[in-house]
Amino acid sequence: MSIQEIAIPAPRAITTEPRRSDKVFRGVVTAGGLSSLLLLGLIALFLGYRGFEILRQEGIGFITHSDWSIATDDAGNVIESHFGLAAMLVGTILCSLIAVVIALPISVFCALFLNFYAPVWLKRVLVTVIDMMAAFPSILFGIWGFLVLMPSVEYWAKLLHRYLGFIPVFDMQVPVFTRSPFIAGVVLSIMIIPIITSVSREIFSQAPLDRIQAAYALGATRWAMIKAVVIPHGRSGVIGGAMLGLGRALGETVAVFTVLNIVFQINWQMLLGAGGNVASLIILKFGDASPYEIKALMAAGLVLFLLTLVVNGLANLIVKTTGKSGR
Amino acid sequence: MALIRSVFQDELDGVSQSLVDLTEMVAHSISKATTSVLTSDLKLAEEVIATDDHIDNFQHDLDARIIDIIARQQPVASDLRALVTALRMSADLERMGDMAHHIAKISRLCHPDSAVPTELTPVFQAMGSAAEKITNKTGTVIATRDTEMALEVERDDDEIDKLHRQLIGTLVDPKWPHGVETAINLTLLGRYYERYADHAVSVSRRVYFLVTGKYA
Amino acid sequence: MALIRSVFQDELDGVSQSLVDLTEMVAHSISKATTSVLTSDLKLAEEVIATDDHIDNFQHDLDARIIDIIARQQPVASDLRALVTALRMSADLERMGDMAHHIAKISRLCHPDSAVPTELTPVFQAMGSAAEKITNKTGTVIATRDTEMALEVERDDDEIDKLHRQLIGTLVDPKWPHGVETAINLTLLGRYYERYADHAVSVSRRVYFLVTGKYA
Amino acid sequence: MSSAVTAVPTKPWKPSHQERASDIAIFLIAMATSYGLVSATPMKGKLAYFGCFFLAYAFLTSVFKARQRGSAAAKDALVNSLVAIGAIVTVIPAASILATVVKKGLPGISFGLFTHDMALATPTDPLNNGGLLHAITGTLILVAIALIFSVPIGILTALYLTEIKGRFTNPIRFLVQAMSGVPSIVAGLFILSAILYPITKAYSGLMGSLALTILMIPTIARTSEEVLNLIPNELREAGTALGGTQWRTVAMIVLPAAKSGLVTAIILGVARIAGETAPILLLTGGGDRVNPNAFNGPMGSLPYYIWKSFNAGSPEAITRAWAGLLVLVGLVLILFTLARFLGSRKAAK
Amino acid sequence: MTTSPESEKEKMDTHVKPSSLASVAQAKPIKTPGLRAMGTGLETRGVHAWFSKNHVLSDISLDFAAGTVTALIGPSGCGKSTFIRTINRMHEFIPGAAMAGEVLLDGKDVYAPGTDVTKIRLQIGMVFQKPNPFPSMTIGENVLSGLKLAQIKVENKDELLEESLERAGLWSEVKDRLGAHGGSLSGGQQQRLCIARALAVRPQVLLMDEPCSALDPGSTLRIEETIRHLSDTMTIIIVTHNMQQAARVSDYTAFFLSDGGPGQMIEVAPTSEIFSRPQDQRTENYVTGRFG
Amino acid sequence: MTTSPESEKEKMDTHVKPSSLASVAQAKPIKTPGLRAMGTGLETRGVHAWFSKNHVLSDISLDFAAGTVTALIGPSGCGKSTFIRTINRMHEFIPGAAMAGEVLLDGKDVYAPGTDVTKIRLQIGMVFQKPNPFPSMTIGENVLSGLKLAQIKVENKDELLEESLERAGLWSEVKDRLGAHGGSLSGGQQQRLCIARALAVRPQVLLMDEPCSALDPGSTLRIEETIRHLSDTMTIIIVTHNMQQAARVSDYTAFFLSDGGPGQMIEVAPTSEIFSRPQDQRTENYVTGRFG
Ligand SMILES: Nc1ncnc2c1ncn2[C@@H]1O[C@H](COP(=O)(O)OP(=O)(O)OP(=O)(O)O)[C@@H](O)[C@H]1O
Ligand SMILES: Nc1ncnc2c1ncn2[C@@H]1O[C@H](COP(=O)(O)OP(=O)(O)OP(=O)(O)O)[C@@H](O)[C@H]1O
Ligand SMILES: [Mg+2]
Ligand SMILES: [Mg+2]
Ligand SMILES: O=P([O-])([O-])[O-]
Repeated sequence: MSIQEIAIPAPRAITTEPRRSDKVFRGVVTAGGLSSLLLLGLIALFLGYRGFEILRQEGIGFITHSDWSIATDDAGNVIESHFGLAAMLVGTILCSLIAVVIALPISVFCALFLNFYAPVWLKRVLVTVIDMMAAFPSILFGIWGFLVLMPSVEYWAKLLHRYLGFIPVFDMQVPVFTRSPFIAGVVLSIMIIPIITSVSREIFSQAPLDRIQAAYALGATRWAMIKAVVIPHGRSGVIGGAMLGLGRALGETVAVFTVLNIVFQINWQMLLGAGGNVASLIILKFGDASPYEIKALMAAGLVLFLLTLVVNGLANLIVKTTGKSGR
Repeated sequence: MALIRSVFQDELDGVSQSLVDLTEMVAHSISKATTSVLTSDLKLAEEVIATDDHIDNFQHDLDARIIDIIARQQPVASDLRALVTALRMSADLERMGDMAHHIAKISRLCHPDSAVPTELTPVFQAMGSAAEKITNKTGTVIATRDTEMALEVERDDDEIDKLHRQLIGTLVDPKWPHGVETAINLTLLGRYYERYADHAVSVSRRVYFLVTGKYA
Repeated sequence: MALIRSVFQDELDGVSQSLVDLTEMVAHSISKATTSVLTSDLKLAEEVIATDDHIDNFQHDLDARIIDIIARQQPVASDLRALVTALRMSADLERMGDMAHHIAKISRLCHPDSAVPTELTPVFQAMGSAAEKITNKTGTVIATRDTEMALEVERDDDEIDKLHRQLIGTLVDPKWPHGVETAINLTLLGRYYERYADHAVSVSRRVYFLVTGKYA
Repeated sequence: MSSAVTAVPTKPWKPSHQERASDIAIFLIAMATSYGLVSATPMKGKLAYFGCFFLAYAFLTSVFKARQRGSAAAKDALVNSLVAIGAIVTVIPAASILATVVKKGLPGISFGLFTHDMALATPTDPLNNGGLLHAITGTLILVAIALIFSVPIGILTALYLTEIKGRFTNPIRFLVQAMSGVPSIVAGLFILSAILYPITKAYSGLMGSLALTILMIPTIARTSEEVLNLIPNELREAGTALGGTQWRTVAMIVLPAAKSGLVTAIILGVARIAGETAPILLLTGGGDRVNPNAFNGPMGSLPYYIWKSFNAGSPEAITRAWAGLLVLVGLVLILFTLARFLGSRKAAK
Repeated sequence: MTTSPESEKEKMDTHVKPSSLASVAQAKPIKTPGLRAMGTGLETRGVHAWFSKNHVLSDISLDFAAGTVTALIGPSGCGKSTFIRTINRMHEFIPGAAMAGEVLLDGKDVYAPGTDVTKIRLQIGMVFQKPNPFPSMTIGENVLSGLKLAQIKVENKDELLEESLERAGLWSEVKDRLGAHGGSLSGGQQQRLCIARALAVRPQVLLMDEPCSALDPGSTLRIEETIRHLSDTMTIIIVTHNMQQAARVSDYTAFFLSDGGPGQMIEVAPTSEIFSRPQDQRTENYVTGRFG
Repeated sequence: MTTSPESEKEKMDTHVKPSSLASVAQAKPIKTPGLRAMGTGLETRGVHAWFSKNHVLSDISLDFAAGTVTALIGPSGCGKSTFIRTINRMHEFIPGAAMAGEVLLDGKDVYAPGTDVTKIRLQIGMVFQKPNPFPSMTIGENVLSGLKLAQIKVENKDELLEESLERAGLWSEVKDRLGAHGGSLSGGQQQRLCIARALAVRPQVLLMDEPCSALDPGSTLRIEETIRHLSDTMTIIIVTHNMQQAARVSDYTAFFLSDGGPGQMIEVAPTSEIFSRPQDQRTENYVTGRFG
């Protein structure tokens, strides 16, 4: 009976064929699954193909320069063109960062409130409101931001400039406060708060109940419990949620276009009414663009696409690597 | 609802039934032993002696089964009490078989003479039939858990005790004619019947206690 | 590792110890009963009779404890076997106490005369000391699970059987001078010693079986 | 044992009167502080009162708790206030948006809106001219076509991730995740470059639907994957152990068990794209008349209508935009409520 | 089987009592022995199992006679579940899984090339640890789901439904609500529903992997009763962590153990042997709870 | 306590054996009785509990003498968990929960107004059904987490660490890897880690809600040993579905039952009484497994 006496046999091969119905099923499903792979590949391929000419012409300057001009002769032939996305990229990143910096703490607090503080009825109401907000069309945020939010944000921006102007980001030379990256950032933050909140709420609500009870049973206050159990559990998820929000903010088009003053000049001063956003650029220029300029817009789309891919990939990576130790 | 532990209940009932069976075997033995000792019937005596092995095996297997049930069903409270009591009752019953065996052996020892002088035949006849009666009653007590009858068994035992005292009285009478050896055999015979009845009473008392939780 | 079921093991050990204690009590009883019957010492006889109650209670409580352990620890295999055997050993030991008790009662019955005629004193002295020896050995067997000694106990019993046969021989001798009543008492006394030793052997055998799984 | 006993349920852990009183006191002091601060500094407006009040309240409760029960309790109290602020700040914009859209949109809503299109009107016309019938029908058609493409692909993708678990599971899961981050404008550009320019060379509803499909697939795939993952593996094993092939097990057990969850996934996908604007602007051409043919001719839609009206700038046009927004929000909310209803029914089961 | 040596030594004649078993009618007669005795039924020969390179089960040869209940006991991770999953070929679902040896059902190897694995699973039913009725089906549909899954046509479905539920000991409790959802039953009832579901395709063998470990004691006892009743008509193999359960329901018990290496079968014997006088010290240690 | 009537009737003198208990030294002496006997320790008086309008527990008065183990047994849903959660005030976490009655710890009502509930929970520790060490902490940190959570300062942490692990019977197994993560332990070790964690804040009372129901038999027995050892120094209340476990570990057993209405306590007595001669027929039915 002892293992030493037994010659361990070789594993048997499983020779039985699966049924045909199963083969068909697996084939169809695999094909369906691979279509997303195909789609993403095609997006990169076609945008690259259309924008190739411009990219080759501009080279690295496409993302380091910031003038966007095209001169045509009467026949519509392009005489001279400069396409540089630097201002737009900086604007995109600035607005998105503002949005995340504002949204993240609010969302996390809100998610904690929902999971651990709110009475059941209030939680139900708030969750409905927040989920609903996530489903609002972006054009609604844009128009609301422009007509309702802008005046009040402008007032606070002025106060910030006046009293906190010594901090570089709040500094500005020309006192133009309308349609600034700050305002766009605030609108974007309102747009991504529901996203980050839902992700955080979800991840917090998965904080193991037995651990939570264990913490309470050890004499923890609510905050001590959250710090010991919920935060370690949810940290990576929250970061992932923030990256998701960032990705949304980077690619947002209509809302930003409505509230931001697009200027082809790199501007890091968030309170100044001049900024940029790649997606808005496309909408702005698309209407009366020549076929040649459309190629440039395709190239811009490709850059935006790659940027969001990178951010999302990063989000994924963060969730995966920190996820293990945190849980 | 009906299902719950029915297998276990069947096993418990089986134990009870085996005890009843054992009682019947013992009743047979004592009846034959009495006849043998009174009629000096060697064949009957040999039969009783042979049967005792059978009784012993039966008890042995019953005990093994009871222990198997305890090991496998892990009974508690009344169930465990019932099983442990069954274990003790089977020991009593087996011992009753032994007594019948001893009686038969005295009969065989004295053969072809009778172990019992004629004038004492009625006493032993009375003891024998009382022993048989008490055994049958004990069987009924085990089967029916009839506490009334359990108390009756006690009273029947008093009868045997009376007969026993009467026997000893006869033996120690200075006018005893049959000599020491016969007296010794009769002393032992008397003690065997008396112990036999004691064990029967013990079995009844165990049933009484099991049912009522009180000592008889 | 060390922890596993240590409480249960303690309980099992406790049962073993109680059996040893019980054996000691019984050994005391039989020694006193023998002295009492040989010297016609009424005080000693009364002591033995009183002690028997004590022994009975002790056994009673020990049994209750064993059943409690079975109910609460639900032992199987060797553990269950050990406990059921303990239950049977305690019954044997209690019965040994009863035998001492009976011996003492005969001593009391005959007082102020001695139950044993002078010429038979050596036989009973030998039976008494053999009984005591066998009891002490049985205690050691329980405590140490020494199978060698368990076999010794069997041999010691043969000695008592020999003495018993010798005694009966003396009684049935036609030259027996002391009359039927004395003979009856001596018959019973002899049988008590003999049964006493039988029970001791039974205890040893149970230990032997428990340890080796074989019958002695 | 208890029949004779009547006991009254109590909640001894609820704050006592004393604790209530001190809470109210702190609340009042915080109000006073906020009033004082706002009048003493150049801050003004509701927001200022709000902010100052909360900061004061948070500070005061934690100091009070620290004195009463020590530092752990103080931190707890501080965080109490902070999370409440978080929730309030989250909800205010939502409430404001809803209130604004209702307030400004309602005046523009009339019965005629739902029976006319804009073929004979411009956004700057008076409100009783024209309507948004074409926009509503257009949006419905766009969504319907997008559904036809995205539902099979989305659910098959989810099935691949949960049932096949083949070699591509990890890359596909990653790509679906990445795809959900694809900006809508990029999706629009892609259709533009891959189909509209080289093949059809004309705006049509179909083009818009294709772009929406790209946006919808990841939502459906990811939600469906979550739903399918919730189906315990034992159910699949049970199906297989009963002699079912994989195909029959999935079709008879897994999918029916996940049905309501899958419907929820689809509705969430619809809600996600119904208000999508950017690709619509690029691809549909935004017609002004009702056009039931998605393959031919420009097609109107709610977002396009809103966009156009808003950019026209006149007060009438702006009112039209708000009315359009109200209708769109109403549509999205209906879908959304439906999804939640189905979702909660599943949770109850 | 017995714990008593001769209970009394009588003077001059010590009768010897042979330890015979046959003389007392047992409440439940012991069935034909479990080791390679009966031709029909199920038999495993030298079964090994691997997860990737990890050898988890070594050389298990067991014979499950028709109409017996065999319990598999042993500490966590010794390969009990793996073993029964090799029997109905559920083992091969895990990627990287491999096996060696033979599993003979009525003498035919279930791993033979060309065997229809779904047929095998119809002959060897399985009940899992957690009750798992199909949530989208009613009670009645659940019971008959096996027929639908395996595309079996049956004449009289109602009869089969009643019979299966009856055998699973559930009929009287659910007969008035066959249209209700399976989820509306209690945990114990759900598990019996799963048993009924497995019975409806009339398997010869029923595998149960800790079928009661998610249930309360009352429900557990009822499932055990059901198992006892079923054992009259089929062969049952039950994995259980609960030794008392093994003792209560099984005719034979096999003890598995892994000492670091792959799990092995240490001992198989009639259950009363295992629980009264196991041959191997390790078995003894395990059943008396002294396993460390 | 005993099952034997006089075992033999001897001629002419039947001696009566009084059923005295005191004469045999018990392996573990029975401690002071559990019903309102000891001043210190824990006592509940007329405790009721509700979930919203649902009355689930009625009038439970129990006295838990210091240094005893009391087991709460009863069928599923009879309110055992609810009861022990009223004791350390974990009950109030459920929205809509309400209670009535008093829970006296050392004579003081833990529900008295102004009581700091976190202090109460430090005095009354709790161990849960599933082992739940904090996953982000090492073994050592887990043990001391109570101090951190409640912000308690301690002089010699290492000593406390060793002592707690020692009392939980885990020290020898983990002393070389205190820095490893709690998740690297086996289930049974994790549960003992949770016990050590509860012990580190030196509670007077330890509540255990089915602490072994997620563990295998080996680990279960070890936890039971730990409980026996702990009972020398603290008061333990354990809820268990496993009657054998109640029988093995407890000094007193309380049987709870709900017959449709709120759960009630049917009987409390020394454990050997409950398992040998329960007073109430319902208790008897439950412990013998005949509860339907
Ligand atoms: N899916 C799997 N992949 C890899 N290894 C596995 C898998 N399932 C089980 N194992 C390993 O195989 C061995 C046997 O596992 P198995 O589940 O058969 O044990 P078991 O006796 O059923 O244990 P338990 O009583 O805990 O259910 C274990 O060492 C386990 O780690
Ligand atoms: N969070 C809750 N909300 C509402 N009712 C509850 C809640 N928890 C328990 N109950 C109800 O209270 C009653 C008692 O439940 P409790 O969990 O105390 O029982 P239990 O005896 O511990 O059962 P188990 O042995 O299954 O753990 C049950 O009827 C249950 O349905
Ligand atoms: Mg398993
Ligand atoms: Mg509970
Ligand atoms: O068997 P006895 O000891 O009662 O003769």
